[in-house]
Amino acid sequence: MLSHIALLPVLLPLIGAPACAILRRPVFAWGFASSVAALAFLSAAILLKLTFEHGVIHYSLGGWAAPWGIEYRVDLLNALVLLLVSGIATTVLVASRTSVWHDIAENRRGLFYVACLLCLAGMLGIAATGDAFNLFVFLEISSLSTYALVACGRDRRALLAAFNYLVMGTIGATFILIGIGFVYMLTGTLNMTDLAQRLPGLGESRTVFAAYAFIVVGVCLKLALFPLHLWLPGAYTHAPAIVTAFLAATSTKVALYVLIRFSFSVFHLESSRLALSLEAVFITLGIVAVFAGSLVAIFADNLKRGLAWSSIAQVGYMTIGIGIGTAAGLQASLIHLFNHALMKGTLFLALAAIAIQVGGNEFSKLRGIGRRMPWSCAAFTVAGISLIGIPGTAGFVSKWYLVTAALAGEQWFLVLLIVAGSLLTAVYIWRFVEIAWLDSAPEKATGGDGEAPSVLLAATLMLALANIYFGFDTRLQVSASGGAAAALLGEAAQ
Amino acid sequence: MDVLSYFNYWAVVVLMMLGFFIVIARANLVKKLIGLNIFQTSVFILYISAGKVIGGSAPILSDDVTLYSNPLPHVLILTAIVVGIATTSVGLALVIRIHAAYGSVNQNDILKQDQQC
Amino acid sequence: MELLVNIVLLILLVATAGALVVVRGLLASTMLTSVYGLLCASFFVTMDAVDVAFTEAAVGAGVSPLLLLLTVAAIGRGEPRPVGALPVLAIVLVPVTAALLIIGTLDMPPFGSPDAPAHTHVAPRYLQLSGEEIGIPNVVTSVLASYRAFDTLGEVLVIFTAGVAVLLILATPGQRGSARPRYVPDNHRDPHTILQIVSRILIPFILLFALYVQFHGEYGPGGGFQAGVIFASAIILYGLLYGLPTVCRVVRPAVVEWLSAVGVLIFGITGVFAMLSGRPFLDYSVFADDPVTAQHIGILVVELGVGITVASVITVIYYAFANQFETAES
Amino acid sequence: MSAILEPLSSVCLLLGSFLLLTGALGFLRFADFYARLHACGVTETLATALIILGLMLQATDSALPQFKLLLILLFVLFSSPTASHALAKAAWNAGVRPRDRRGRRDIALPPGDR
Repeated sequence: MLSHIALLPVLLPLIGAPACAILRRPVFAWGFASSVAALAFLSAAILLKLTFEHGVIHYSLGGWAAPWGIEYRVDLLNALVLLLVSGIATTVLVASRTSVWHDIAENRRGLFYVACLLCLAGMLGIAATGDAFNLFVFLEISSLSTYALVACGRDRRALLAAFNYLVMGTIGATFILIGIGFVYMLTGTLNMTDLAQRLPGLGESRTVFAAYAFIVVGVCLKLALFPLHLWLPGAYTHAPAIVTAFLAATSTKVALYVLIRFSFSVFHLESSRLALSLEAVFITLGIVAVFAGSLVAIFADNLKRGLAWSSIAQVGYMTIGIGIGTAAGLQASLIHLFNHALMKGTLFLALAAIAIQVGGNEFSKLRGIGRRMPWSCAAFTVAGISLIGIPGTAGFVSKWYLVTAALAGEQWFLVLLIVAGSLLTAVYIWRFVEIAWLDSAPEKATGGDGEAPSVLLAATLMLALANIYFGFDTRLQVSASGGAAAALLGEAAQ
Repeated sequence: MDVLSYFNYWAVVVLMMLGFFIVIARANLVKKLIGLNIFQTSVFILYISAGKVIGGSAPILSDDVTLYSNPLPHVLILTAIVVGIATTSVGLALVIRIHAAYGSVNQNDILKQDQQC
Repeated sequence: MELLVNIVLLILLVATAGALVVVRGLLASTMLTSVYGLLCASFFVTMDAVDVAFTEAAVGAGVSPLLLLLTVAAIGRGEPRPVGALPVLAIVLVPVTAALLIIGTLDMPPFGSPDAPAHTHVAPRYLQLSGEEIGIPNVVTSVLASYRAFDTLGEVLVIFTAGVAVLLILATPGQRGSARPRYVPDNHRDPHTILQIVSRILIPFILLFALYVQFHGEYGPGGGFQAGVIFASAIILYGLLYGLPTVCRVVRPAVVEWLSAVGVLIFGITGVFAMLSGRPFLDYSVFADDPVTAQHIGILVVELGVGITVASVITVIYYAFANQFETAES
Repeated sequence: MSAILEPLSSVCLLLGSFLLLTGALGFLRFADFYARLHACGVTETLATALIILGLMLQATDSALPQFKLLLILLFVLFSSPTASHALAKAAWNAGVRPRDRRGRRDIALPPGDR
């Protein structure tokens, strides 16, 4: 089975989803989906180990050699994203039971898990494939299931949020399709490696420029990079708590992976004449995203909405890393991709636990919640500290590498702005800390009290601990992202 | 002849923009989906035009044909059409639920209702 | 001459799209969408894309207007409204995108040139070798079901996802996703006698045609997807004329839901078979000693999976939508 | 053989196209829904039949295309009048009543119907 390891993380949820649809009882669906995700995680871990040892792993689907058939081409970057997505999915799905039973009507729970598995299969498929069109197909699998998952929210506003997401997501996907069509017309191939070899031969073609522009705009819609972020706050706020935890930790990360893959592996961003202006665009939009996102997050009266805007800000940090344009910048971006998934996973899982107990995430309902749910709130606080970037947490590692990369690129103002952004983060995290821990609880406690259900709590605490662990032991994300960044820029330099 | 050789592509651009305009400018959610449909279909036309070889025939092997059009874009667009109908059906399902929840399918009305509460 | 037809069809398409911008009523828009789909299909025929044309005719002129109609039936036609504020966003964004697209077309290979890179790099192998490697005349089917079979698995998964998503969104509380059949046409006041008789004559032939398309896909245009849509259309026709309870008694919703998953599993397990013998996923060579026969078997099974999933998902979606229609009425 | 069939086929095709054109003209010019439906519904069936006949006369060298065209013809003969019938019925049920050019009622209506 080891020869199929490159395919297994995708194949398991892909076959698992229809199999899950046949199971009739929701509890079985939950158990089945969790175990499928866990197996995918396991195979992704083995895959990462193998890519560390042997470098790139190729897998020709259907036995047809690329570029005629579809090829999976897994290097460190793919393996890291696969590991991250499947790991978060496993944690969230295992933890999901109480929250899903709380949020979703009984007759929908089984289908809910089928949709989760489909979404997972889609995202893993995007992260593993080496074929541009195959990427589009799996993008649509993950998007369609995401729309349905978002629409499952209890509030009717979830429906409109899902619809807006559907419209913008489809425009984004169609833009990507246009871009792929343009490069196909110019090169005759869809295989990414083959494209990378044939595109430089075309010189300064205006069609290549347009193709790249369409793909970047399309991916940035999915990534929710600043002016294209409009779908995100609504979707994250009104989706069921578990769905938000899952999406916030994975979907933007996969979109960022696609952006990096197309920019550096396919289009050779840094060796082209456009590089300078595009890098400026990424940095500018990143900075605007950081400040706009953080400021809105500070004034939000719903904590979940605040964190959604915070996600927009954090995406800004990642694009700044890309914009710096050096291997160090790219590495910082990838490290933040990894760490941010841990932070937002923890934060939104903690919110899911709180939502079960008090029935919402408005600040007005959270007064004194720290006394009633000490462990969940502690996990939230730890992840919040990590989000700010205080030493001893994973977030510090991200910020450290980002600042170092900015310094190495002699972009002093960036350092200043990154630190200022962290201060803004501190403000909205402090708002929670103040209300949750320092305010006294209201006289009449709303909803039930006591701690979150044990499985959910355990998963949240585990992710919170991961935030601390990866703040000290940085080997995994640093070596994988370092290798990936070097490979990305090395490929382009050839 | 030069204009003719780009006629298809420019027709695609016009179609795409009409679809895009409907998506952005119309407040009715069903209209938005129809616009999205045109927008996607125009991309299909782009791909299929790119696959045409003048003088070629349909890519079904036969002894008395020597020149075929390119089958690869056809395969890709078959998949893309399925994606399009899948998106439309999910979107329409959402519209029905939105209508049940708000009593309207006009974006402006719905936003107004949300602000009130 | 071919070029002239091409130009006329494109102009008609642009005119239809323009009409869609102007027209406000939802029913008229639905009809125009159907016209647009049919024109598109005709255009694909002139571009030699017969398989795509077949699919677009079934989907663009058939299924998607049908779903639109069911939606309009559920939500009402909507009165025409006066034009609101000037859509500033649209007026800014649309020209920018158009300009980018026009820039993109400038360095493109001219339309129809046989020397374009797309016709000289990957595609020639399909045209030259698929006769020996796969042994079936329809190259589109060869690429679809063998060379790029994984994309097709993705496509089947997309349609399966659509079914799951629609059920998840429209499921009414108190039942497990299945349609609760309620819609009955008002037969006492206004019997659909003529329509019912004609449909009773036609439905067996529609089903027969679906089977023909399913198994003839290797030789001519057609295949699992198109066959699935045609098969579903027979069920839908029956449902429209005899009412949801009757059609649900003939084709049970639970069974259809189950079948939609089974189709995907047939496709997936076909691929896993190869893995068990140490070959890559979806490598059909394990099915027989002779590679061409093996490809034949593989393609047949895979297309069957596609057909089952497509037919059942479209039926599932129809049930879910038609059920909403009645919920809105009552 | 083909000396007779060729012109015959052309005549069929031309006549069919002409009928379609008159149908379209009637559809655009006639006064009310029913007259318009009548114009295209009636002409379409015959026009399609003529065009298919013309095409069948073109492909005399093999039987398969002719057989397929025959099936299409049969299908059209079934479906086209049925579609016209369904449209007229739906219109009547929706309350559309025949009018003349000046918008006056054209026929006597059943009692109780406005």
